[in-house]
Amino acid sequence: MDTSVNLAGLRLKNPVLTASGTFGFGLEFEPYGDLAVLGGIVVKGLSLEPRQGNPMPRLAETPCGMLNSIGIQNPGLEAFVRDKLPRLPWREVPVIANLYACSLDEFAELAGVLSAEQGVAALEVNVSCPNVSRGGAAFGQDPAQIRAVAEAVKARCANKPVMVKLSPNVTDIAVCARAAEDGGADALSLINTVLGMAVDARTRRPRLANVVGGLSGPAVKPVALRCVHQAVRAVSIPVVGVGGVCCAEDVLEFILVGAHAVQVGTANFMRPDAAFAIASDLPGLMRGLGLDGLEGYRGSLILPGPGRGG
Amino acid sequence: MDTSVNLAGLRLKNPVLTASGTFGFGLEFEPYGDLAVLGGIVVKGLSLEPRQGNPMPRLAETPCGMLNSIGIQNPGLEAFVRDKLPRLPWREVPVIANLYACSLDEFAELAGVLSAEQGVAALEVNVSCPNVSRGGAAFGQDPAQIRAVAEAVKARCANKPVMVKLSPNVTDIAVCARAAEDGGADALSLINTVLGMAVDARTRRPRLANVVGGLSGPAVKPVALRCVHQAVRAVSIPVVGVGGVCCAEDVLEFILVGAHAVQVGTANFMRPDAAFAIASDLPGLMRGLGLDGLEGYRGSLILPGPGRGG
Amino acid sequence: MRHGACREVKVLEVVPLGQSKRPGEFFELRLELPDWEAWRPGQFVMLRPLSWGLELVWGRPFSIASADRGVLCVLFQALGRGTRRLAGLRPGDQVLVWGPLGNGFAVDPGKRTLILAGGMGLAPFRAYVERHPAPDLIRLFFAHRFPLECYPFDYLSGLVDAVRVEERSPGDLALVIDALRAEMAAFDQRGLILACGPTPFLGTVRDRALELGLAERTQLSLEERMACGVGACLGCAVKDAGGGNVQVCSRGPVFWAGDVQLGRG
Amino acid sequence: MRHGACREVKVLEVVPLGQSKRPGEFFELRLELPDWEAWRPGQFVMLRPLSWGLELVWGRPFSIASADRGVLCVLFQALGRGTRRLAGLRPGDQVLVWGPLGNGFAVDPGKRTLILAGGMGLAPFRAYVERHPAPDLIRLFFAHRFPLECYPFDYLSGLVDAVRVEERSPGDLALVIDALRAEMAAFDQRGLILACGPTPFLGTVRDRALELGLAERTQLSLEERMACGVGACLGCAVKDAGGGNVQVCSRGPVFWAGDVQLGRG
Ligand SMILES: Cc1cc2nc3c(=O)[nH]c(=O)nc-3n(C[C@H](O)[C@H](O)[C@H](O)COP(=O)(O)OP(=O)(O)OC[C@H]3O[C@@H](n4cnc5c(N)ncnc54)[C@H](O)[C@@H]3O)c2cc1C
Ligand SMILES: Cc1cc2nc3c(=O)[nH]c(=O)nc-3n(C[C@H](O)[C@H](O)[C@H](O)COP(=O)(O)OP(=O)(O)OC[C@H]3O[C@@H](n4cnc5c(N)ncnc54)[C@H](O)[C@@H]3O)c2cc1C
Ligand SMILES: Cc1cc2nc3c(=O)[nH]c(=O)nc-3n(C[C@H](O)[C@H](O)[C@H](O)COP(=O)(O)O)c2cc1C
Ligand SMILES: Cc1cc2nc3c(=O)[nH]c(=O)nc-3n(C[C@H](O)[C@H](O)[C@H](O)COP(=O)(O)O)c2cc1C
Ligand code: FES
Ligand code: FES
Repeated sequence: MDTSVNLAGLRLKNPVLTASGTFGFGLEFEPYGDLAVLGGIVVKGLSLEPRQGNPMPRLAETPCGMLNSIGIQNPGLEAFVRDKLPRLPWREVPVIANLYACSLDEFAELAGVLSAEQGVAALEVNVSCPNVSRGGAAFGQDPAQIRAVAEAVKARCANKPVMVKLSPNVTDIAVCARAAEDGGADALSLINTVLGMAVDARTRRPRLANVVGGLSGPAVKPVALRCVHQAVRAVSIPVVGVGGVCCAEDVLEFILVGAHAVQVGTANFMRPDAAFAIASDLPGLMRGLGLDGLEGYRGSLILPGPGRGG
Repeated sequence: MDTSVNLAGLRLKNPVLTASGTFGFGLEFEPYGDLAVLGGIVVKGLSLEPRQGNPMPRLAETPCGMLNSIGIQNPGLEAFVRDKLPRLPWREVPVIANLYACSLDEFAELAGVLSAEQGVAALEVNVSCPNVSRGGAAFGQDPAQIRAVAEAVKARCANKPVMVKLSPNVTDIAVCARAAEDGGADALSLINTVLGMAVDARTRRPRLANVVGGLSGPAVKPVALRCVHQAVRAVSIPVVGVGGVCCAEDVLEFILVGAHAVQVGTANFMRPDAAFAIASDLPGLMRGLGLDGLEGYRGSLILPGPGRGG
Repeated sequence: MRHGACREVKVLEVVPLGQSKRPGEFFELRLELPDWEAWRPGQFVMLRPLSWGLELVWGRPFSIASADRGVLCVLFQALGRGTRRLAGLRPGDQVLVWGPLGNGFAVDPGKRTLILAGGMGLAPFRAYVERHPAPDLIRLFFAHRFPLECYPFDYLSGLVDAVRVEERSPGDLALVIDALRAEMAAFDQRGLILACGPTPFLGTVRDRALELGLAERTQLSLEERMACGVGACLGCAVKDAGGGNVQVCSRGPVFWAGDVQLGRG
Repeated sequence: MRHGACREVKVLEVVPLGQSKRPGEFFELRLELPDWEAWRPGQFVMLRPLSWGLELVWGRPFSIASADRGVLCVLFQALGRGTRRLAGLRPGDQVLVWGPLGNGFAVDPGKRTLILAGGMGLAPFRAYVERHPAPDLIRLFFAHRFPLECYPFDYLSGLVDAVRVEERSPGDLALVIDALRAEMAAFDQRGLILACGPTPFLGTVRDRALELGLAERTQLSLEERMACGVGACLGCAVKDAGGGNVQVCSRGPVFWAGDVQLGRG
């Protein structure tokens, strides 16, 4: 069974990556599976300086999902390169660094350092800093900013694929997808979390100290599938599907609508061996469906004829 | 216990309305409860002419939610006024007509006829026709169009409250809320469904013939609460919360973030007596929380001080 | 039945059927009977166990297989998320039941009645036969793919004149269709024909009824995906003769063969 | 324990505790013991019954109350959505267990050990006392709000020198605090103090430990909302002495009193 995927030049043994912020630095999950069976590991978002993130509480459970407002708590670029990366089995499994910054210069600096690291196979750029564009709209919601970030990162990372991670909290995801492509992104990943909120009717308080947070998990899978469907039609670079992936069948659903690979996020909390199990269940499921590879299956969604629309 | 609410001049005995498209014309639910115990009934979307809606299948179940692409199947304005309205107990429970059209003129015409009907207590305007604005963005995603629709409807309906129902599929719901207010809306209701999609990995087909559809149910409640939170801060007209309301506690959550009332949608499918049960559970829950009315509770969400923000 | 049709009842028993042949697939679910005033064979119920929480948002529709002496029975095949969880219910578990829903089959006690059932489409006819004033006038034709133990056929063949065809391989389908067509041709033109089964099965019945001029004596019980079961969501629409949409749940599930179109679009 | 720490095990028994006083609230859950290589009292497990499907996405953390002879026990109070469903589990139901997680309490077999437990905070000390090489050196102080039958206090008081204070009304809180402070003041300065209970209870212990210069001999077992339990989601952070965030699940749940700040912000 051939589960391998070529993601913008990056060879993955299978399409099952882990989603940033849900798999730590990979090392936390070593007791639960062999990291080398994964298609790739996207590590927690990294900023130039260490960040404490938002105040507690910053998690809430919701029906078939969860909200988080962690706020990119991370040890910073230097500590990652010094303490985490060397301990990861990056020769056996591609490690993708997730970049978080609030200015083009910071993004460029992060990209310069990380792309020079042998252990980093690709970069994923998280464009959702809420306070970079003074005008009001957040970074990842403004196509011009998305394009500018892609350009800034790509300028410092010619040697490795750059993946831009898009927010679903926009009127038109296709416009954002094209902006990233125009900026030189080699791939897209989507979706990041859906903006949501939860409150406690008794204490009269928001369940997150930050009031709003990002919704993830099975609840958002329909939104993610729709966004991927729209994005693959808008661009010619590969797309990685993220949002609610919990089992091997979910992987195939994203590939069916046109994704090259997927990322497993919240499912890692449902059981810490989720990503490993999904990667190992995939070949059997493919066999059951009579597939011998993913190439022919990708994007093979049968759309109704024009007569049936609207 | 005083559960009554004044919604833009409309007196509701309690804040529990039913959501358009999920409660038929009310009559379907008479075997399951006394319609008169409800705060109000929002009936299925009405267009000038009868509509068949979209091709089948047009429903799919998703984790803690569902997708629909019904496409406003309805018997048309005339049949509603002739066959449905007279059979509804509109003297005992406010009946709110939900308007659907694809041009300003059609909206105005619907508003003119419906606002003249004694049995119609208020209008709710559904601004999500996907093909009205030639430019590409759908109706409900373009603030200028939202404002224009509100103006067109309000011009023909001076005597009764007009509520504009907003789509969550936008970058900035506050801008849309203000557009509706600027256009003269007396109230807002939100959210309509979240754009989503589901596919069958085996048959390789979308689960909806229309490919994409609207996500509703408990899965979207966090999105709805967030949108209501943002909208109440953006406007001074009352807001009705819609999305995932399943129990009396959910009602209070929406009121806590600032809603005047709520609509019960998908929960009516989870059990046909849901709306009645929610309305009848509310006073007991309020008592349990030491409330004697909703006025003081509404919008009393305790937000963290500025020192704690992001 | 105002204010009376949605009830939480207890599971009395989940009885596996045909386990030696198809383990874990066919079941008889026995529930406390809600305080119904009346019901008709061919009507159905929506079932939603309380243990589903918020995850599965819709009830699931099942034909009433019997409703008697305090017990409501449905027969089901565990196929998907919902039915597999139904199979795991245990005595005492709470299930929400709304119904009886839909219209039910016509009954003409003085005439011959031909029942055409495919697979689990046999379920409503258990009730139909038990309630019929003159079962000796009924002939039952049953087509099935799984072992007979999975269905209430043996029981029914003790009550009425019954015949069956087994579809062991896809090639047998032609035999089933031929037998079905022959049954209908041989049938007393003044009686009733009642059919329930998979959509292609019903399509064959409908075509044959039109061919033989029996459309006004032939009823089809349809299946569609359902969310509400009460006519409100408009999710279960089929095309009527004029091309308009009608809800299977509230306007059916039983239709005269000439009044609906089968197949989607 | 590589590749070995996440297992589906069966429920052996759900034993209600103190039912006559607080019906349906306190339980001992007995599970098949996963194939652990080693564990320490004070460590915890994440539990997620397979029946939760996709609705409740997180496991729930519980202290190991014992893990012996093939049985893993946790003691719990049914408070919210998850714990109420745990109370409804039946023998044979499948539960996902990952663990043992976190660090566990210090053991100093040659010194006196003072245990300070508030409410369900007693649970990990059942394991601690059972595993301790010299239980006669242990003194247990227990503060509780619910009837004694709800907790394993009687059992533990047969093994160690135990004293308790009941908080019957909010006014009793001052009594509890005074008793707690007195226990700590009377304690052998060279021993260990181990505390587990509600955050305000731990706050009192921490303040007193700092006052008495016992912070380096006092351990606190903290509780935070947890999603992953393995240090990855960063949802369970508390502030360390320097104001940095540390994860309770992977760097705790047991901390030296001087190493963490309590209360949020
Ligand atoms: C009026 C009526 C009577 C029925 N009577 C019986 C009966 O007596 N015994 C029996 O075994 N089955 C019966 N069915 C079919 C039964 O409702 C479905 O098998 C069941 O809903 C499948 O649910 P699931 O969650 O296991 O499947 P999934 O595939 O997981 O369900 C997903 C969704 O699709 C719907 N769905 C899937 N298959 C069908 C189907 N064949 N028909 C309608 N909706 C479907 C489900 O309701 C559900 O909402 C009846 C259907 C209808 C409409
Ligand atoms: C290390 C550790 C050990 C624990 N040991 C025990 C034990 O032995 N016995 C016992 O009864 N309880 C114990 N708890 C508390 C127990 O985990 C919570 O009571 C339980 O998670 C509540 O879940 P729920 O779904 O019923 O509550 P809900 O309020 O519905 O839960 C919502 C969310 O909040 C979280 N949450 C709610 N209350 C708490 C709490 N007090 N602590 C942490 N998270 C909470 C839940 O995990 C859940 O994710 C422990 C907690 C931790 C962190
Ligand atoms: C606790 C948590 C932390 C996250 N942190 C990050 C992050 O640092 N950077 C990022 O790009 N996405 C982050 N995400 C978003 C996920 O990578 C993913 O896009 C999202 O959760 C949707 O996928 P899921 O439904 O599979 O979880 C985080 C998500 C969660 C739940
Ligand atoms: C089957 C179905 C049909 C709907 N039809 C309409 C409609 O005709 N007009 C409208 O404004 N909203 C319609 N909606 C949206 C609902 O009124 C409501 O905004 C949405 O479902 C979110 O609420 P919920 O999560 O409580 O269902 C429909 C929703 C569903 C599920
Ligand atoms: S199932 Fe809702 S209208 Fe038929
Ligand atoms: S629970 Fe996830 S880091 Fe502690």
